[in-house]
Amino acid sequence: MQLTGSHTLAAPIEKVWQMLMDTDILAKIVPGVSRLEKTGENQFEAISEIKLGPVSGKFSGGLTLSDIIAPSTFTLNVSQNSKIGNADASIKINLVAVDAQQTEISFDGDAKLSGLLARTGQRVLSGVANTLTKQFFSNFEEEIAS
Amino acid sequence: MEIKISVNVNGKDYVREVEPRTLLVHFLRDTLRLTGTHIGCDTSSCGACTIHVDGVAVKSCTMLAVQADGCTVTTIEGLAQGAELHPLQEGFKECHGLQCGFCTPGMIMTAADLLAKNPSPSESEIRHGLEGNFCRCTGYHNIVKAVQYAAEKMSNEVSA
Amino acid sequence: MIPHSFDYKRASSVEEAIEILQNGSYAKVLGGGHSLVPALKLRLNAPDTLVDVTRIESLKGIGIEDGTLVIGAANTHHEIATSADVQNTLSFLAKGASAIGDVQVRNKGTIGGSIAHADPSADWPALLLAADASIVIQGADGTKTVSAQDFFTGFFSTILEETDIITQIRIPIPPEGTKSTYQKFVQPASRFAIVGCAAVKEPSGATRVAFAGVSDYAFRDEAVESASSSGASAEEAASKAAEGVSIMSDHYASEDYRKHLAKVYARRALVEVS
Amino acid sequence: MSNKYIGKAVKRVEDKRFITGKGKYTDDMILPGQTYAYIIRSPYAHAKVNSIDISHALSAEGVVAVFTGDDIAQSGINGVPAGWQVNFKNGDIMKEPPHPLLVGTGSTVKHVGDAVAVVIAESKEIAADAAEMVEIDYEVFDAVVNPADAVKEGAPLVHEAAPNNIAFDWEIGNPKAEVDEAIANSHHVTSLEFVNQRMIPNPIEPRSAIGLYEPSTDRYTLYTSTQNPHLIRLLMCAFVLGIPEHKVRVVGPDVGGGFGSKIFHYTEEALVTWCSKQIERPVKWTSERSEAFITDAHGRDHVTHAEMGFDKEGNVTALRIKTFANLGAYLSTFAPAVPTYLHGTLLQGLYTTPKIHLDMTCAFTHTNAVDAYRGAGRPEATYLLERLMDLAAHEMGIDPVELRMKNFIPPFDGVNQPGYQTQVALQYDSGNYQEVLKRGVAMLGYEEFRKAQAEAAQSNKLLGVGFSTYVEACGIAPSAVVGALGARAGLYEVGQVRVQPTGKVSVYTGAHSHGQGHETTFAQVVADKLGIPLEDVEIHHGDTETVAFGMGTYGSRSLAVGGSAIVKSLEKIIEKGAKIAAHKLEANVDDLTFADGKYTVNGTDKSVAFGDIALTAYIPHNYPAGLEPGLDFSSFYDPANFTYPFGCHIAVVEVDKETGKVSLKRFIAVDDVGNVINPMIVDGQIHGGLAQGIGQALLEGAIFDENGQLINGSYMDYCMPRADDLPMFELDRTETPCPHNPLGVKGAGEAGCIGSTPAVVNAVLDALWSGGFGHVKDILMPTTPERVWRAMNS
Repeated sequence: MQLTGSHTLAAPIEKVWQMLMDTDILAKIVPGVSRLEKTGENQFEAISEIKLGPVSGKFSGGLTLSDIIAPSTFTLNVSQNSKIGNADASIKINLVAVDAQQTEISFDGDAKLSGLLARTGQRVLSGVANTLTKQFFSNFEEEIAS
Repeated sequence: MEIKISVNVNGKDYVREVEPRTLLVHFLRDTLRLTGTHIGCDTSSCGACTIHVDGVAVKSCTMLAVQADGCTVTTIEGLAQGAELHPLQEGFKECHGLQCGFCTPGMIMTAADLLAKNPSPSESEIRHGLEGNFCRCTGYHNIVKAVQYAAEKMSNEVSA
Repeated sequence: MIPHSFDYKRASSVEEAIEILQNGSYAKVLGGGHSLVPALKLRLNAPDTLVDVTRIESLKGIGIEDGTLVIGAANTHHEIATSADVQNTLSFLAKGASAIGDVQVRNKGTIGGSIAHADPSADWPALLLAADASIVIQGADGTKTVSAQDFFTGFFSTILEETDIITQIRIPIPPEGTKSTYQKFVQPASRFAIVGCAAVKEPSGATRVAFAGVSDYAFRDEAVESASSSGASAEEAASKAAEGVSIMSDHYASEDYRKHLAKVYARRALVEVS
Repeated sequence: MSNKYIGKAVKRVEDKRFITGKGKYTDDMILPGQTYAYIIRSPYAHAKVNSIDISHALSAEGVVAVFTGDDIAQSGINGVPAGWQVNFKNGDIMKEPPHPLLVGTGSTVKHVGDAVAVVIAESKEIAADAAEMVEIDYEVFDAVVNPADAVKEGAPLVHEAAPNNIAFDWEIGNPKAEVDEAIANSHHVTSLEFVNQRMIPNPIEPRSAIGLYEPSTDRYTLYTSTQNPHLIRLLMCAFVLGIPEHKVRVVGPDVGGGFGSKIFHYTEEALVTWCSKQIERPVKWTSERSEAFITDAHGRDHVTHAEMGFDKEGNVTALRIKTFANLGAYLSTFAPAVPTYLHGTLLQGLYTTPKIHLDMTCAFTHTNAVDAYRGAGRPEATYLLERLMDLAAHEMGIDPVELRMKNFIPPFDGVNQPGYQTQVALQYDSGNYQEVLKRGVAMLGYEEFRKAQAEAAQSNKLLGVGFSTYVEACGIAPSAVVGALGARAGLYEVGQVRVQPTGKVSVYTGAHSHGQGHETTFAQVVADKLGIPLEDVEIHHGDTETVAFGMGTYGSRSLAVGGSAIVKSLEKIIEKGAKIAAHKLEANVDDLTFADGKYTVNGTDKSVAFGDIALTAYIPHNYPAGLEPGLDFSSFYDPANFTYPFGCHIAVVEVDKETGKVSLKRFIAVDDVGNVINPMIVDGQIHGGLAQGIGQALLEGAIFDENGQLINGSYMDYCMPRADDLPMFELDRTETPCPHNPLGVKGAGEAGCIGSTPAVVNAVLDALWSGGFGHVKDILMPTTPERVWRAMNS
């Protein structure tokens, strides 16, 4: 499942970067994540709950940040397991300052699904990706506004 | 927690305790041991489990047994009138409308619903009417003929 | 395929159903079950309680009230497809209903269940959008009526709260001479719409066009509508279809092919109603 | 012999139970004390099992046992074996890494669905719930799914023991250099790169198996949905569990379709048998459909580059092929034979091609095992030849019918003219290829069609016609031949005829119907041969306890091989009966004629009925001296050759120019399956084969993503033909008898699936050509609307 998107946020690049590096905020803006606990340097244990139409599943697993170059880029690695299948995603996130008050955030990655999710979910997968993307940005915007 | 249901199946009343999650098809097959209703898929796609609930064709794999409480159910075992086959059963045999026989009960029950709604369907209406049932053996050719055979026979019976 | 364990409650009134929904820790409404039960079997979902609303008499009944076609939320696709009231007033809804799934699904699946589920490829959302329908919702705080436009909010998403029950679908009967159609390009395995295009054209020329299967959720295509309403040819109006929306893709139909199909089906629908 | 039944459309005797819901399929059975198995399967295509924690599941109420691969390994159980051995070109033995029943800790799973643990419980609900409590930690690796990619340097390795993922390479035909030269010297060369996509057989009955161990007798019974009970017993006892065969009974009850996928010995069969011994209770496992998608053996999956050379006149000069065949993660029972002996040997087709060479590489990938699926190797050969033939005709501006006629092998009946020796090992028995094509073209109304097509070309609905002619090798097969080819079993068949004292007849056959109607067809043969009513004959099959031995049903072999075995026994019955009759009639055996159910002294009206002979055989009070009582014979029939059915298939399609959607308007099939015992059943077999072949052309095909996930693993996504996807079929037949078996029959089960696929694809391409889109070559199957649309808009 391809995960790509970009969006311009009304905040300076440093602020956007700080928010992304803040575990509590990250937990709020990554769709579905309900808990994020630090287990090591840039390593977290994550619990998420995805409710999308007919599907409602609890996932758990790890989340790590790598290739961190402040304040412009890092890679988010997510590995989430559940009884209905697992999701492993590696997403490269880039920040570019549009101007002093605006930052363009873009990401590009791929999520590997396995199990029943991969086998039976294809019909709606692009919708899932789209929806998660939208949620991510709208969560981010809310967080900036708050 | 189990729930008590009463169902009339093929003319006989049954009162049983079932788990809410028990699918109607499992209730029929495992509890009542009416194994003519088959399971061919997980996604309500194949139609092998088709039965009639209160006179219309439904997929018994997509219904909970508790939902059938108080209902009248007919399965393939209850279609014939005693020793006399239903015209569709006869049609399937006469026209070689079955090979391995696994989809056959569901196919016949769906066709019965079709003929109840449309006693003289065209070929394309028959094909459309059977779109919820997979047959992997016959290529549907003789199934269409079997339904035509039954339609003809039933209309003769009505006019006679 | 065995679902997780759950509790089953059969409600005899909408109020009772709402009460159960309020008390259950994670309760789901069970209508025809044709979206929910497969998900339960595959263990893609595991509610604690199911509230069966299909025997609530007030949720059933198709009729005409003061120029409005009223359909109960628990009416099945088959009942709607074969209703004389529907066929005589808004025939495309009957046609659309008869294109859903297969016979067995139509015998059991309900309109309320379908729109609550809001599958992006389901037929009812597009049909109701094009029909300019309203949806009556009863919840803990009382009853409200919302337009189909406001009802569908996203991918498998509606404005329904977890304790809400859809009770009725209300559709204004259009003026004499209105033409309507539903054109569907099906995925041969699931029989869901790759593209479903519902179109209604009133004698005034006012046109409503809605799509199923194309985007994250059913939508009215305003560009096509305004072009057609202002007299553009079917070809010309259809060429504007599905622009500016995110388009779904899967192994059967990619994004650009789906977009192309949306235009083809918009044209076919508009030709039908011209 | 009277012909009261043979050749007649006798209604099937087995239908009564199926139409009334009284069929008995494996999952219909509940044995006393039965437990339920839930198999936990890998969600990953390639991963190491780091650890398995079964403690929570084991302590759940109602759980009887939980086993892992470690338990299996500790009891010294081998994996399931392949039934064929094919060697590398250089003579090395094929790589046959073990296929364990459960993958143990520290080992790697090799496809999504590979089994890791089994939970056994008092109910299927408990088993499913407890399965969720088993915690398995995997380390995930990259996977490879395409056979041509798998053999490249650096591809993820499926088995350490198979470098470059090559199971074996193989070649057949004329020396490569001769073929290269012939291609180089050709006037025209048509070349084609294509994929014969992976198909999922999808019988509507999912597989099911019940293992029953009885400690009191130390005996095992396995009920399983199989096409092949005796072979399952042999493989499971001798190669997997190491238990003596005489202690094991395998029963294949009613089987809900197979299409090849239920020939093979699957791990679950051995697993439930082993588990039942451990817990001393019956253990049932029934596949769920989503489980079937990732555990049943799939079919086809070739990546091919083929070239066909022609001279100036359009005569084929040479055929050169390079194919990569996907065998999946493990070698399934028949798998090595499918892309080789059942494929390479059919590349002569119906043509006089003087030089042929196939270079085959068979690869392991991180996918389900691939094995025989209806036609097995022959559909791939036919697709290759017939796509090339139609494309070449278009390229050279020759009519596709004319080009085929020009290159057909001349008619030969195998009696007055010898069989036809191909360049690829086989000798065809008899054939008249011109006749089937001629008839098909007449049924089509070719000239009128081309006129209609020209008119349609101006519209949005293009018309196309596609031709396909085929010859297949059925009735597998002579044991000596298949043994030389690497089969690890004989391929004879067993037929026992037991005449009861009252003259009623019980027949035991090693063939095993899963929809083919053996109970009717075989009874027709027996009734006619003995001159008795059909109702007096009962056919028994599918139980190793009652049937002496058997090789099962596949490869369109039941009547040609199994029927012939019965005929051999009938001949022995009649011969022995004659001795008894001669004694009773006080005549010489040589003076007797057996016809219409009685022995008559030639030239007299003195006769004795078959029923009287039967009674005398069992109450031998007045009986020939030295003759054993009883009338019961068993025969092992080993055929002299394969049989070679052939035919012509013609598809007419309509292509929506705007959407690319293909509608099949007509399908004409003229098949020659040799003599026909029951035309109704033969037609039914053809119909079913056509639907599957058409399904491959238009709708079906497994799609794996690069991680080895099957992404269309449900009926919501895997498209199979439904009733409204198909037209009524137009069938005709010719009957060219098989010269070497007693019934003259050739086999009908796979014909429809072999000829139809290229006919449909050729028709789609013909439609595109008529619409001005040129000679489209590289369209993939299935020809989905989007693919056709892209072909028109690229």
